[in-house]
Amino acid sequence: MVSTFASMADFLAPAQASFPEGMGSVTLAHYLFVSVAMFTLGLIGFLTRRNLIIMFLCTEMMFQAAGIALIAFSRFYLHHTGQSFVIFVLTVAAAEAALALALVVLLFRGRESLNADQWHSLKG
Amino acid sequence: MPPRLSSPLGWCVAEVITPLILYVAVIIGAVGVWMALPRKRVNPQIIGGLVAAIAGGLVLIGLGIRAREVEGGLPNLYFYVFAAIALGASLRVITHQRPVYAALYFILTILSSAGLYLILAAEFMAFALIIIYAGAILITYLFVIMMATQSPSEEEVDVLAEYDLQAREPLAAVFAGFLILGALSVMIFTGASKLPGEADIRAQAPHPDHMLQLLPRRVERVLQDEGLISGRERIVREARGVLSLDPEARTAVVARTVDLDGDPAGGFIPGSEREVVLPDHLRARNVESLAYDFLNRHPMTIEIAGVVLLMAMLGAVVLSRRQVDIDDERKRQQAERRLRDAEEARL
Amino acid sequence: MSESILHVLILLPIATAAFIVSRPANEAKTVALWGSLISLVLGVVAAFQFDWSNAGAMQPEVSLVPWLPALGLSISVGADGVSMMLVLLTLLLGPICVAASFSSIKHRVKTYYAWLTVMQAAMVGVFIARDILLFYVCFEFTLIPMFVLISIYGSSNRKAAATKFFLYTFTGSILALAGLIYVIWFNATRVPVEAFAGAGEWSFQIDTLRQAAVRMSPTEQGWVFAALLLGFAVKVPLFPVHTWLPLAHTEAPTAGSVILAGVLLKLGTYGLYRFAIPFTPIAAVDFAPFIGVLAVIGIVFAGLICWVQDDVKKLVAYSSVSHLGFCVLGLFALNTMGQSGSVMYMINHGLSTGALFLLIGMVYERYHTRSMRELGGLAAKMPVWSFFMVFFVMASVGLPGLNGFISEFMCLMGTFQSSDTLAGSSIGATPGVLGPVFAILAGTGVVIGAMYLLMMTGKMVWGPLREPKGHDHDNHSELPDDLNAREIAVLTPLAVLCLVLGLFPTPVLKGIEAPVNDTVRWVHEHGGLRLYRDPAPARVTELSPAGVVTPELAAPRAGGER
Amino acid sequence: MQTTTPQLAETIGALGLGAADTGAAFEVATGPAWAMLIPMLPLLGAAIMGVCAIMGVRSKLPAWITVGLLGFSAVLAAAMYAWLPENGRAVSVAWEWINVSWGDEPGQTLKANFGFYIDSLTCLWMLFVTLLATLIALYASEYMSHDLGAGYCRFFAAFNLFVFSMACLVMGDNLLLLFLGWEGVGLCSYLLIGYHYKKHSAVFAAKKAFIVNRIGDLGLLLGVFLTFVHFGTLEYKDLFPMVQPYIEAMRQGSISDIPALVQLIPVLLMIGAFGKSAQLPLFVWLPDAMEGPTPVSALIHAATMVTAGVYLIARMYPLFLVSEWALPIVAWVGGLTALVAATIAMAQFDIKRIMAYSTVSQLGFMFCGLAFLSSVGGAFHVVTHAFFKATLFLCCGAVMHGFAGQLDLRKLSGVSFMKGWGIVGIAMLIGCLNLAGFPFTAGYFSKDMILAEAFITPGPGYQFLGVILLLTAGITAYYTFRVFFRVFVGPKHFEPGDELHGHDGHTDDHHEEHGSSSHGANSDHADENGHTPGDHEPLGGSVEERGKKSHADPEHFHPHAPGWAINGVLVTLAILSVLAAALYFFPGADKAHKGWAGGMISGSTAALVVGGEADHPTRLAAFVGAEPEQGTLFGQDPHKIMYYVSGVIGFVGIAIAFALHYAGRKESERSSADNLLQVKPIRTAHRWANAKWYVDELYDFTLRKPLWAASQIFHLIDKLLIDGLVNLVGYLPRALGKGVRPSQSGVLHGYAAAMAGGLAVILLIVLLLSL
Repeated sequence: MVSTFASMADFLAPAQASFPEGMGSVTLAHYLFVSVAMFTLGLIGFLTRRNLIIMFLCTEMMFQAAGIALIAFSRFYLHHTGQSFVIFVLTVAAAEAALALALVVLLFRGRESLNADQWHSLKG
Repeated sequence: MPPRLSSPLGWCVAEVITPLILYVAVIIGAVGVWMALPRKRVNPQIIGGLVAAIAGGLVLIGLGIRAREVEGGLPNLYFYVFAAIALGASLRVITHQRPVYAALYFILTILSSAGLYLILAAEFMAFALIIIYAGAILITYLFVIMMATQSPSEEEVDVLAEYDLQAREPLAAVFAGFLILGALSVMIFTGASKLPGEADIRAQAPHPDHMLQLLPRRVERVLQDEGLISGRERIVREARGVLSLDPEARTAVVARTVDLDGDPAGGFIPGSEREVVLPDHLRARNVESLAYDFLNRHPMTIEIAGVVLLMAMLGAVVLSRRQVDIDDERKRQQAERRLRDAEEARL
Repeated sequence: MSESILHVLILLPIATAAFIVSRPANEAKTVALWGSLISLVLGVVAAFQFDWSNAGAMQPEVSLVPWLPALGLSISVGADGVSMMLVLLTLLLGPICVAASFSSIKHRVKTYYAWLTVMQAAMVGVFIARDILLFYVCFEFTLIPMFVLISIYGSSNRKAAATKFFLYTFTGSILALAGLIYVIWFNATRVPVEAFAGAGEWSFQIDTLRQAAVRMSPTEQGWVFAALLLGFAVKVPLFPVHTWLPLAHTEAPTAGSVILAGVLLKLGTYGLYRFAIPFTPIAAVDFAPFIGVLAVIGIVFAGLICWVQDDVKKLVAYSSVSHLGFCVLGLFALNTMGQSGSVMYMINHGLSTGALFLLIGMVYERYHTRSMRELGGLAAKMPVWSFFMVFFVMASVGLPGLNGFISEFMCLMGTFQSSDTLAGSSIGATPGVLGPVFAILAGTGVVIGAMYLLMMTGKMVWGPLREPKGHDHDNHSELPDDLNAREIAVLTPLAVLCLVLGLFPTPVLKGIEAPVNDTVRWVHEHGGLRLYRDPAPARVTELSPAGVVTPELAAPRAGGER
Repeated sequence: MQTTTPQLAETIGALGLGAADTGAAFEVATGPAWAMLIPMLPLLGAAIMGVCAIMGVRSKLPAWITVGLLGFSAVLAAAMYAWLPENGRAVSVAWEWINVSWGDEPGQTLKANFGFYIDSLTCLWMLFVTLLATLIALYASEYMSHDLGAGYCRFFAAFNLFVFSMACLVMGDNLLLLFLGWEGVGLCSYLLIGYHYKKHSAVFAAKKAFIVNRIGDLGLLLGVFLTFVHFGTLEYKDLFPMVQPYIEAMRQGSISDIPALVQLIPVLLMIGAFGKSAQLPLFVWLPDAMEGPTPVSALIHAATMVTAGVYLIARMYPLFLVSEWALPIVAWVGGLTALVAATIAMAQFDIKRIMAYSTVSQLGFMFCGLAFLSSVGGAFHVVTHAFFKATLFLCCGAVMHGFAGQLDLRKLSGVSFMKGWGIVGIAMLIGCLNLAGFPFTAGYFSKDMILAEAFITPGPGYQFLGVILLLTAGITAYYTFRVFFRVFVGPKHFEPGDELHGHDGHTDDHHEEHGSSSHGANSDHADENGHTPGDHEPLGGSVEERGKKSHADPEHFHPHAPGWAINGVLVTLAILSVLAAALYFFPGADKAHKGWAGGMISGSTAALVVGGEADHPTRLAAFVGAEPEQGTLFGQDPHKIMYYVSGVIGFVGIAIAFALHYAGRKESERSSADNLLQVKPIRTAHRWANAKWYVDELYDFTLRKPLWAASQIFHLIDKLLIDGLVNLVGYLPRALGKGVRPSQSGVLHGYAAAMAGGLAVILLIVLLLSL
């Protein structure tokens, strides 16, 4: 079972054993670009959408963008810290999601609406 | 990987085309996304989406040309597939008017990112992402969206909450966003050449298979399966339990253990060492090196992560403890009253 | 004089305050009175124990209660002639203030007397502190009781007055603290250990710091002096920073005003005398003309403002600004005559202006107005009050035979004779930086003083009887028309002291003269003034960062050594 | 002016000035202990008065105690004079007053004891001060009888305090004690002028007197400072020996090597003298001081206090001589004051004010006497003037007391012929004769000594000054007898003053404004309740207006003649004024000293220079040798000539007064002088003189109003500028806070947008930098 799994991985990407000459054409810049693009979309989403949950979704997207960049660096620098760091990114994202959603539920129960503009009682 | 500019023609192509393409792509992308954002008026969302996709494609092709120019060889197809899906889905997340669909598109983004992870040979993380992220976090999102989306009364079935229809100050947001994108991507471009070259990476990075020295049981089991070592033979342990195994030459020193049932702790019979060549498929897998790095370098961070999660859990429990059991009718009145107050306040 | 009696002098009022709080409200009055009387008696006992022949030296010789040895913090107390006099003044005003506020304070009696007594401790602490720590703590602590007294027991817009008073003086004293800390730091780091006892380490002792501060370069001394001056000038109210005083006085209750005028203003001048001048003599000499000008402006400016005042308490408040202008002028004359005159001034001003505030308070209790327009000609109705008013007005105008004249004469004389040009030709002059011009201008203050104080007496005491409209004849407050026995008992000691100090000032003068002579000698040696017409000792040469300066002292005159 | 100084120096040299026996002259014996009693007794008296006031004594006890104590101190003064002859100078120290020292060098100790310096000058002054004080106290015991009780005690307490201060001033052995006495008498004059404190004008006059005196005292104080700074001591016994070298330098005629500081000292002391003795610049307070009860005017503002200035100059005479400018200034100020005061006195109608101005004028004479190097003349005039001026004042007081406060000479006539007023009339006549300088009266002799010197002492413009003084003597004679002829002789007529119903209390609240000459204008400090200086028409207004105002019915009012006390005092004073003339002839120790006063002066510091004025001819001889034409007057001995000249002038003055005010005068209201007023120039001159040459208004306009405006401005500056700045510092943080507050809008998107914008900017900056 393990070997079939290994072969699928090889199919998808030549095992790490050999340096990624094969995929030479896709450079680190590509991944970084994807990550930045996703981050920007997340940011725009956060800024434009009024719905609280979608806003939190966009933050999750930003987390995800960071994850891609981390993995890309880990891969191109042959250093696994990037990947382990993604785990921490995930934990933070999970924690944030849990809290944010609890908050959203609370807010929703208070105002029966998810519109972010309704809550500005923290005005200075 | 840093492009090696072999021919002058290559140089001018790389210099002239790609930055230009990049800027054009960024602008087109901005316009596309702006059109794609949800609006009350007839919204050319789809066209926007297409335009954004084109822009994304342009950039990726530009990257490809640049890479090819430098590297030669067909770009790895799968990267582009996954990248396109990821960006497209994430675009839909922010442009879709119905929150549920936004969440679903986000799951698609996560899946495509997992694909990218796989290309980057981070299998464990890819699947972890799918399991934790898509599986757990986004499902909770869906729960909350379902719960929080006002149940439409009978007559208007698919009325959308007013706040979902209209994007908020789209122009400013898009401008700021793509300004950041433009800046970052230019940085990537110019900076990429400054990253350490392949030779430096190779010099620093340990041999990919050095992990094998630390996995005694797995290596010995594979050797036994291949029949290369007899029952009592074990790989000789050097200091602190490191196996005497040479990843470069892919050989290992094996010796017979004193202990009858093969426990290496009891020591080895001197003189019984012999060289064994490792089979080709015996490689350090990603999970093992990741686990080693994860547990060995960041023990403290794990603890903190644990605490963070505990806090989050506690927070969530506390926040959602107050069960205000008021019936829907009064809830709606409450909401209306608050809406009216909000209106007056704003005026 | 043993160290323990000084400790008791600080702790007793605090104990009394605690006792007041514990007792029921109606007993607060008597407890406070007895507490302050006992501390007065103790003060007198201490005065007798004090060795007046050697008044110059701090007594007791060594007094060190280590508190935080690591930081060099210790509580050390000691008093020389000047501090002893000011302590006696404070302790005298204590019972007087308590007795004076029997009839005026009706609500929240316990807090009032508790705070009043605690302030007593703080003020005594300031005068007998021998280390910067105790000095600064007490110096700051006096603000809180005063703030409480004004903000709770004051008249109409007391809140504004109290806050302004507190913030203004507080910011000032922060600057002073900065200056002092710089000196402490300088002593700890820049002065080599073998220079003198206590050099080179973190010590807060005033004597050690004095010797260290003198080694600072003239620019450093300039900055430290500026900081100390600003800090203490706010408290003195020197001219430009005086605007808090009239406000605080008009709003403070009678006893508050008496304490404020009697003792709190003296903290500033005492600070200048004890810290600003000895610590940075070169800067003191350089700044003296500037401060002289400020003092003279203060005298004339505040005097003329008094003349156009309608509110009698504001008038007396501005007169304090004008009077303390003399005091500062005397201090910066940098000669024995001037400085002992200014110390005498601190005592005399405390007595006469304190009495004036008491008198105004007594009228306020009866007529509830301070405006000279509504009220006047009280001689007909209140002859005893009028006698005291005329007596104390004459004391503060500086009529010879009463105490005001002695100090005013000595300050002006000190200013007149302190000029290098004169010192060259005339034997009576001393080296210094002020001179006849300052004395003449300040002298006009004497005439202006007569003008506004007689204007006030002319309106309040003489002339036909004018009573405020609302005042019905059977005056509702239980106080009799003229002064009752308690009020007379409060005023008589002050009156007797004014007369005695006016006719027999020698014991006090001799007590003050020894410490003042030492300070003046110290300033002249280190400040570059030619002392007693010797060849000018070279100015303390520039302190090279590493090295220490050995000030070439001209051998003090053989005869001059006392 | 420069030319005269060598002459001045040479004259001093010629007079054999400067004590040849420098050493012996200054050693000071220790005085008798009882000498201290002279000032201490009045102080004790003041204390007793205080006790009486507390005990509420309503009898005349305070008066008798005062008379007793002052009488005893007068006896002691006489004993002191008797004790004096054999050892010249003595100091007796009561206790150590101020002692500040900062070294053992000569100039490094300021010592001022409560010590008493006894020499002939002190005795001269103390004799007439204590004597007059006792007599006037006796007089006051009756005069003040109508407000027994608190007022009485207060009056006599101040009275005693005054005598104590005067004693300290005169007997003090150092300048500081002199200054104590100086301000002490100022205080007592403040208390006594303001005795009728219910009257605004009295309170206002008291304040004015004190403040004008204070200005003078400031000059004196600065003089004291300069003396100490230069000489290093304030005590006479050390001070005068140190002045001797300068006198020697003066004798050698080398003015230049006397340091300027020393020459400045007398100028400063002079300011104090002018303030106290009401000379020209600072004389405005004396006429207003008449608000006080008459005994006060008599004692303080006629006889004793005002002579303090003369005493100061006499005591500090050595200093005055060494200064090139001091004596000429004194001469000219004295002369001008005499003239101005005399002209004003001519035009007044209130007899007490006339006497006040005459005092100012006579003081001018005394100052001239001192300035003309005849301190003997000055001192003798002080003594004689004290007695006859006291008599005149007390007579006016008796008239005022008897006629219910009536002082207007147009309302009274023929008083001495009324029953019981004979003694007052005779005393008044004797006083007037003395004042006018009628031949062979005391005033005549003392004034002559001064006038004669005017013409023979070299000094800047002294001759012209002599002429001015002669003119003033004539005017003095005129106005003195104008009073006598208008009030005391002529047809009997009287109208009650406005204090008619005042008998039940010296002043009661609704005492209507006297409206007399107290114009309310004043030199420095107008009273705040608006005495507009516009009231110029002659006081009192017409008869009808007066009649209407006085409520009492004029018919059945009958003046009550003075009692035994007043008459007794008047008789004694009249006799003393006559006897004073004898003093001129009373042979002193030796004939050379020009009578008793000369003897007294020659023994004191004042004479240290004038000594050797042996007999008249030798001095003249000395002169003849030097500058023959300038030394004589019309070729003969100046004194002999002056006898005749001043006698003639006296007669002329009296004759004019007689012609204008007595001959053919039917009723008290009009006199032949009034028809003179029709002539335009005389009328305007009369109006100006009556209004005191508008000096009060001048001071008010030039000093008081600008000072008041400046104070208001200062008050504003203090309130707005300085306080404003402080409040501004308080306001700044709040304003800043208000500005920043809107940025916290509470809307989530706002914050997100801000973050995004910030990120974009940072990235751009990094990008631009990295290019």
